[in-house]
Amino acid sequence: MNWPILTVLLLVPVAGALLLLALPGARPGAIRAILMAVTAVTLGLSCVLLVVFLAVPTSGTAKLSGTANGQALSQVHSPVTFQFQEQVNWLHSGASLSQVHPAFNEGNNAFNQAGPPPINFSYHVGVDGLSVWLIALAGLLFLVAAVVLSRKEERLRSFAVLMLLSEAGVIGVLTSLDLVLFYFFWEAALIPLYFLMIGWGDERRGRSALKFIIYTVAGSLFMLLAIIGVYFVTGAQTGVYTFDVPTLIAAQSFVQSTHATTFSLFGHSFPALNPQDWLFLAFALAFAIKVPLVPFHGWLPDAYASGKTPFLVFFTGIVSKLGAFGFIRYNLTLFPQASHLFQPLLMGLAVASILYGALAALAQSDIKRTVAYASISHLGFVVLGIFALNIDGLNGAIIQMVNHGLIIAALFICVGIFEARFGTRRLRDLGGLAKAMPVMAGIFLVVALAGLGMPLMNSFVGEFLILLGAFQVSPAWAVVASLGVILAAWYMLRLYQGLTQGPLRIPGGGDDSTPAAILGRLGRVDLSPVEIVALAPLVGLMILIGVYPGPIIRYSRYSADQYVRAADRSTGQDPVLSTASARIIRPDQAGGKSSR
Amino acid sequence: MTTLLSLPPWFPLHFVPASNLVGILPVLIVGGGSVLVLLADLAVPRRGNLVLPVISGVVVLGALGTAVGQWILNATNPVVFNGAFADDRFALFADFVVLLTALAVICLSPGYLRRRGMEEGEYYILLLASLTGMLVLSGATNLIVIFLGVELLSIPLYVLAGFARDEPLSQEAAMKYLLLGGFASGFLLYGMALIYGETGHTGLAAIHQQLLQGALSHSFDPMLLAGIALLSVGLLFKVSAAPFQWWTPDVYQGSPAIVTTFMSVATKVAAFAVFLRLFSATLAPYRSEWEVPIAVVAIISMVFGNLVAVAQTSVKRVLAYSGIAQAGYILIGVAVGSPDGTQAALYYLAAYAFMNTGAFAVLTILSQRGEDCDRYSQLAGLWRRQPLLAGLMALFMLSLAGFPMTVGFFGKFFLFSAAIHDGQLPLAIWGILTSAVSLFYYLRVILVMFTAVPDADSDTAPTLAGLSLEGTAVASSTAASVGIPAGVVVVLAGVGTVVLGIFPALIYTLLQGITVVHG
Amino acid sequence: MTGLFPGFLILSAAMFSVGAVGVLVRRNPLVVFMSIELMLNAANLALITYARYTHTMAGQVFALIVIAVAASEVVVGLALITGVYRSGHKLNLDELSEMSE
Amino acid sequence: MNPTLILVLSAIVLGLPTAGFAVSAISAGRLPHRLVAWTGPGVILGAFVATLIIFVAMLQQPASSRGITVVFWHWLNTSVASGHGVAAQTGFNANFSIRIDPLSVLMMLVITGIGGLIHVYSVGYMAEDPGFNRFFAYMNIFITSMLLLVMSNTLVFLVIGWAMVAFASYALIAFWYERRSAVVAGRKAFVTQVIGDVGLYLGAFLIFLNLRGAHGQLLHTVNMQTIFANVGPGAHFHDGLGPLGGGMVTAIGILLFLGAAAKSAQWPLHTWLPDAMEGPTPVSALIHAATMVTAGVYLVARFHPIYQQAPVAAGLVAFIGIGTAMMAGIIGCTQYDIKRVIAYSTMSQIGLMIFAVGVGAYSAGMFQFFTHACFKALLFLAAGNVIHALHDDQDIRLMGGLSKRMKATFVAFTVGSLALAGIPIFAGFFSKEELLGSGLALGPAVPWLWVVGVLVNVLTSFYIFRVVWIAFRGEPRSEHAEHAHEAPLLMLLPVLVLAGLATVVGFLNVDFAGFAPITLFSAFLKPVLGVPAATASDTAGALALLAGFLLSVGGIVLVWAVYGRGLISRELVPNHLPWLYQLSFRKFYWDEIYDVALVRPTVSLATVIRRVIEPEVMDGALGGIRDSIAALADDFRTFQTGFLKDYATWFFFFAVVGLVILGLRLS
Repeated sequence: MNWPILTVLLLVPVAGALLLLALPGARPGAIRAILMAVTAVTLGLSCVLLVVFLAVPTSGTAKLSGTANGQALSQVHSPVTFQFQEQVNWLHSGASLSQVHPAFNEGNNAFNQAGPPPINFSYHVGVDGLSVWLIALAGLLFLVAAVVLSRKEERLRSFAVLMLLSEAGVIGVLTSLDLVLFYFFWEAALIPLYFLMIGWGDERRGRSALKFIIYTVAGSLFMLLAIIGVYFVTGAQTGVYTFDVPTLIAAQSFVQSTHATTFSLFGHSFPALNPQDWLFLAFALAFAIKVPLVPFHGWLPDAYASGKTPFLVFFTGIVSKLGAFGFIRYNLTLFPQASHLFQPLLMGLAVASILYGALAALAQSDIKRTVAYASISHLGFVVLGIFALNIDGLNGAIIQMVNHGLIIAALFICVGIFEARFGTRRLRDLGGLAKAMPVMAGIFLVVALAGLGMPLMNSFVGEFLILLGAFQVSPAWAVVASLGVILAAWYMLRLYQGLTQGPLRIPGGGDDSTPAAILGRLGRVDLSPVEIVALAPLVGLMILIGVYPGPIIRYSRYSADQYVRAADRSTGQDPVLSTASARIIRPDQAGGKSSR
Repeated sequence: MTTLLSLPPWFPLHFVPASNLVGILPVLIVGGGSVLVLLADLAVPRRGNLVLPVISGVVVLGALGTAVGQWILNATNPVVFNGAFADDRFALFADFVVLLTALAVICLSPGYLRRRGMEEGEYYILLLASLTGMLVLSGATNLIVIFLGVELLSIPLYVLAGFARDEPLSQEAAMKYLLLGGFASGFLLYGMALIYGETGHTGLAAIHQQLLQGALSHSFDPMLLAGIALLSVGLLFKVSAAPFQWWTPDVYQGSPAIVTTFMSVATKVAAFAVFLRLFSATLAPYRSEWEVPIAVVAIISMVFGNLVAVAQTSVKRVLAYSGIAQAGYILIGVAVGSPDGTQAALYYLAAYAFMNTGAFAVLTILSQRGEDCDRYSQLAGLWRRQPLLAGLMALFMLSLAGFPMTVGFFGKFFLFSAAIHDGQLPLAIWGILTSAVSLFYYLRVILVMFTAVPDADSDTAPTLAGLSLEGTAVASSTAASVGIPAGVVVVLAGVGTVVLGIFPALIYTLLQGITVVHG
Repeated sequence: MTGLFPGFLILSAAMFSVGAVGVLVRRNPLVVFMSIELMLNAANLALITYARYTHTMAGQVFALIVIAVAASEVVVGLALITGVYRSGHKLNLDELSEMSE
Repeated sequence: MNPTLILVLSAIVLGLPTAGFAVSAISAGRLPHRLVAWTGPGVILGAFVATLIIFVAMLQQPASSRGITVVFWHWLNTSVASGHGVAAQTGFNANFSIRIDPLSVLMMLVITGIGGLIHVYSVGYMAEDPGFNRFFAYMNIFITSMLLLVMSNTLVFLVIGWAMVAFASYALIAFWYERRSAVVAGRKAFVTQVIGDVGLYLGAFLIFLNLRGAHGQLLHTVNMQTIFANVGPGAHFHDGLGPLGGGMVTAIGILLFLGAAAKSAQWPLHTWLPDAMEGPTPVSALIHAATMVTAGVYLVARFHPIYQQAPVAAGLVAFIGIGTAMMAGIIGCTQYDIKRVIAYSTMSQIGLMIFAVGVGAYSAGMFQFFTHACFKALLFLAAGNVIHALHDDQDIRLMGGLSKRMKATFVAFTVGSLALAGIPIFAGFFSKEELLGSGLALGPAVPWLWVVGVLVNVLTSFYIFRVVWIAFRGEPRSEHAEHAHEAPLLMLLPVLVLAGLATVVGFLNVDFAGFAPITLFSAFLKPVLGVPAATASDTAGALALLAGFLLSVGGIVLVWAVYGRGLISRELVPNHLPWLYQLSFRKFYWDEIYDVALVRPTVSLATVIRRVIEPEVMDGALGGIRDSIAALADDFRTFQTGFLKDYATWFFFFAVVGLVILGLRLS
């Protein structure tokens, strides 16, 4: 790949946005066409990326690059490898404001400070088996959102522009390999999202948007401190002052992280947290809010309930994955020991999210809120898989991120259609709609089944692997998490059946409430061709991935393995050698294939 | 150089070495420009023409050009007048910011003054006079010059604050500013007196040497410390850091918006310039003594400014409290005391100039006869009326809140980075906590613009002619044009906010070679 | 002279304090303004005292400049106060409190 | 056997019903009913034919080589190969592979054969229903799922089939979705099934993570053949061999049985089955007689290598089986809904099978499954004819006198009842005899478990002949019963075929002591299931035979005495043992118990979360922060009084404070 595909991928939506801005007189149809074309091109590019992506990294042992002061570091292998890397210097302060006054340099050590380490950050992008799928998912979901976006939407052009900017931001987050760049996109992506939230949606949207922003930014700001902290802590210990992610990951092998002191509480003695642990927690907070994990989920139900469907398609589908992505990309690799130290905490929060989300979904009367809480429950599984810290769990988490993106987008399209058709989100007001919209009922059934983890559909694969991974760490957590699967069946069926089954019921049923009369009044309310087109790829992929998840895993497994190894490092160990406890492969037993 | 600029023998200042005059060339140009405008004001008809602003603009541009020239020449010994004034890159950087702000204000002025019905020639004279004070202040390396600069800066501003003569609020603002400013000057001066008394010098370099000796022997002179404290109080007043910020909200609110624009940005930059010079260089030996108090003031400013801003109903007051909070952030850079802290503070000042000028510029554009744009309701539904203006205002709010893609982000990034590197984690933590709080009011402005329904009577607000995003339908007949210069100013501020937000190196590299001298 | 040195300084401090308290307690802007002038002059006194004490000229120069600056401040200040008075306000600072909180 | 042939044939077996479903689903019900009436049953019969070919091909092989595994595709593999400087890492790894052996072929034959008959029947039964296409779509996917379940060679696909069956059964039970009761019943069935699924895959996890090979290495496999090969005597399960002959294997056995219990409606996951009678009657026949509910039996039989290592788990299985059999029998005696009686009968019979496979009589259990599939489908379909004739009345109290109006159906139903009751020459007699004989020989805590099993016989014949008597004898007790007509030929034909089968299939395995043994059935399954560890002695066998037979007849006599002649008052039990009657009538209160113990607490918790925790705690936290920020802001802003004097005072105050602190520091 000789051309900078990732940069192009990043710039296409931006260019699309600028194009739209440059056409003030464009008609809604043209705007929508441009939007679809741009998102389609982005999707196409992400597919190209998938095609040329190497399932097995050519070099699993990319040498540590960068300007390491410690000589040992140049010998170290980076435990995580990235493809299609591009790196351009962004800000480089070779010499800084080194002297304030000659007196400072006159040997008066009392006031003389060592010059600050140069602050360097670069535009460094790359993908691995984790992000390549999420980029593809983003490409798909933005296209679907573009399809779902009605031509009659008010202020269509602004919506389209903001949408494309969101896409660029999301792709930026997924591709960036520099902490500053990452944070840059991470927060910048919030801006178009915020405007989409306040500009379109129900009457409570302003409050929802504020909540979302406050939550997210509050968490992110701590992460910003932690990013700076990583820079200095790593630098102080290894001499490598950098924001470059691969370099930092490699350098973590040499960061001392010992729990020298302990304190006791309730008769137990706990290790006192060292800087690594605090940094881990700061990152984790940002990601836990973004995912969100209970109890950091306060923004989610309102935000999901308020949003417009096209917005929700990508907001719920891909933006919520960024938190989980961050956990994998940053928490596991930059803070290996802390990852293990806090594994029980994170798994506990994940399980809490699974159960809490499921129970809350069970009690909602608002269909969008039901789906919103279901999303919390599903994402709990993802985090559970991540912090199983083994390849099964991590692969499960990766595939489940993709799955959840497909499912939640489709679910919101479905409930959005119900809301649009009947003007209500109250479950109680609706019922028996399979009679009026059989196609909708059928597709919604498939989506709901995928949502509840139906085998041979996509999310089963993820949940199975995640639970398997979690089971290896803690059977108890896995068993408790399994309750979430049971509850999922319950709340999903409650939603599905409440809407489509039972006696036909629509709001303001009028005097004559016989089904025939209602049907007559409703006229044609079943899915329109556009809606079918939007849902078809999602539904198709749900089934395809469930039946044959192999391809996704084929790309993700090496990366998952690398992340596990990165997290398994302990101080001073070469990441490559630190897998002594790895399970030994036996090719003859590897498959289920043995015929006679 | 010297021969080129050697003065004719009849020139009354021939005893002054020409190189000295070159060193203060921007000051001379602006000060002279002020006099020129004074004369021109007598010569041209009073109202409704652009002669005065054009002259002022040319003057400022000239000063800017001179400053750029000085930057490029990069004098090896950038000290003039026997160490009383420095034209080092530090001062020049501050000059750039101040001059650019002044230029923006001058561009915004004609339209604003016309709409508000106060087209008086004195305005430009006072503006340039105050600007002269700022330029003096940024390069001052002698206590006397500092005092001179402070007063030269302040006195015209007292008048400008009350420039809307028939508006009670403006009069009130002027009165408060005058009396409180004088009061603070007393402290400042007394502090200077004490410092002078204890060191026997008014030159910063000499004072520094004295402090150095005292610090090396670990004996801190109490009277000197008291002097430093009083001096700091006086300067903290000028930068509107809490708990010495009292004048800020009332004066910002009461003054005409255009004056507030100038006051909030340029004053703060100039005052911080001298603040940074004093603390990062002159007073560095006493760092152990002032580090904590400054940090405490920084925290109080961040907390007070951001908290109280939440409860405001006046947009100008919101920006005033925001200014208090921003002063707190910049003080982080001072409190850190390290070179990267200074660098970060300077970066933030530049960033602040862009975003705050932009924000106030939008308010001036929206101001109408009899009343500034100050209530939230006047911003309501701005997006539907003037998408571009609303978008830019939102951009400035986001930048003040520190979002990436805007210059405010890297400002905070560098500040927090300096704080963490220096081990001042609490400062950084207070910084982010209060940043989170600030979202409440910055986003409220955005929310009002983008969702609320506009007032019936606010449709008469002028539009950005020819710059409207959603076509020209919004340019109703009642709306007066704000004129091209004003539009260009806000757009440029917006562009600067974004471009510098994406390419921080544009400013950062400027800062890298900077040295701070004091005589 | 040396013997009187602390005395002048104490006088200066006392003047400063009287001026400051004047600002705090008086309501008439003119009186407040006079108090501020008193504070400045207290500083002047200190400057000149120190100049004598340290045998440097800077303090005396400083004091001269302060006098000049204070004069210009008075000009501007009185003009402003007059303006306020003309615009219908009584000369009572407590009435200038339309903006608050 | 030729692997390619088997691959193609099993692809056809699985593919035909899937295609039937897919066509119906994608066409969104727009196909003409006439077409679906052919394709719906056609694909199943096609699959049956393919299965028959497999069966024939298998019979041509020697008994020892009748098992074959074919791989469809690699499902997923998270393992990482070595190289690139890293060691290999084994992760989860599964293929979509199929096991064809006598056990699975038997299941496939029953599923496609009996299923095919039921499909044919459905064409008649559902002819008038507007959801005709949808019905056949669901039926087809059900068959696919069931086939997948029995054919899968990997644990994962077993789980997949397992859960797909649950879905299909849900869809069929809630087929008449406008009826609230059907919707609720469907949901109940589904959620119960998911509980079982969870048990199943937790068991799968344990196997995957702990099974060791011959050299003590962890195998990490979900390939069932590999598992069975390594789990036998002397197997190296993980070192956690606790008490009771291996805690790990016991846990696996129990977890797997959780799945089996959900599918087979065994206590404690049995409550869904009676409610599931909300579905159309062919659904009941398909799901609750012939296929789905027997999946649990299949599972235990299939996993017998594990249960053989886990006597505690196996004992638990047997115990629960017999207990459920007894309980369901008792409940069946007092129900009035014709389908519910048959449903409880199913539960009871399945309990017996579970008992059999629990004690190790796998072949006997499977034989009972086989005969039961025939006669229970027969009973359901015959009952379906009745219901159809009575315009969906299911209460036997509203029937009566049907024997005259629906002669063929009456005969068929009676044949089914006789088979069920275990009257000689009918299929149930042979299978039940063998089952009880094995139970007697193998049962761990013998006599009394066996005694209970035999006692179930009397209940069985009582409740089923009670239905025969009330529904078919006497005078019509309702308008509909008065005007009942025999079912159309399309519905009668499958019933009659099944009646024939119910009469003859018992002779496939005649194994009582002293008589000429015909062991076609058990010999066929022997390669998979092996031979029982013990057989009953001749005397014991004869005793069992006699006891079973006498008790069955006793039941019939009892019905005759109560309902026919009135020798015993019908009110005897209600009057004298009211608690027993209520217990039976209220189905042992399990629904109520679960409602109070599980459903309500969950719903209450959910409601608390929604009404209290979310608004008060979660939102409250943010709201609290926001409010305190606002309050602080309000407090702080009051400092800014607007009075210049105050400002100066504060300024002065803080300056002085600064100086004072400075002074304190220095002193």
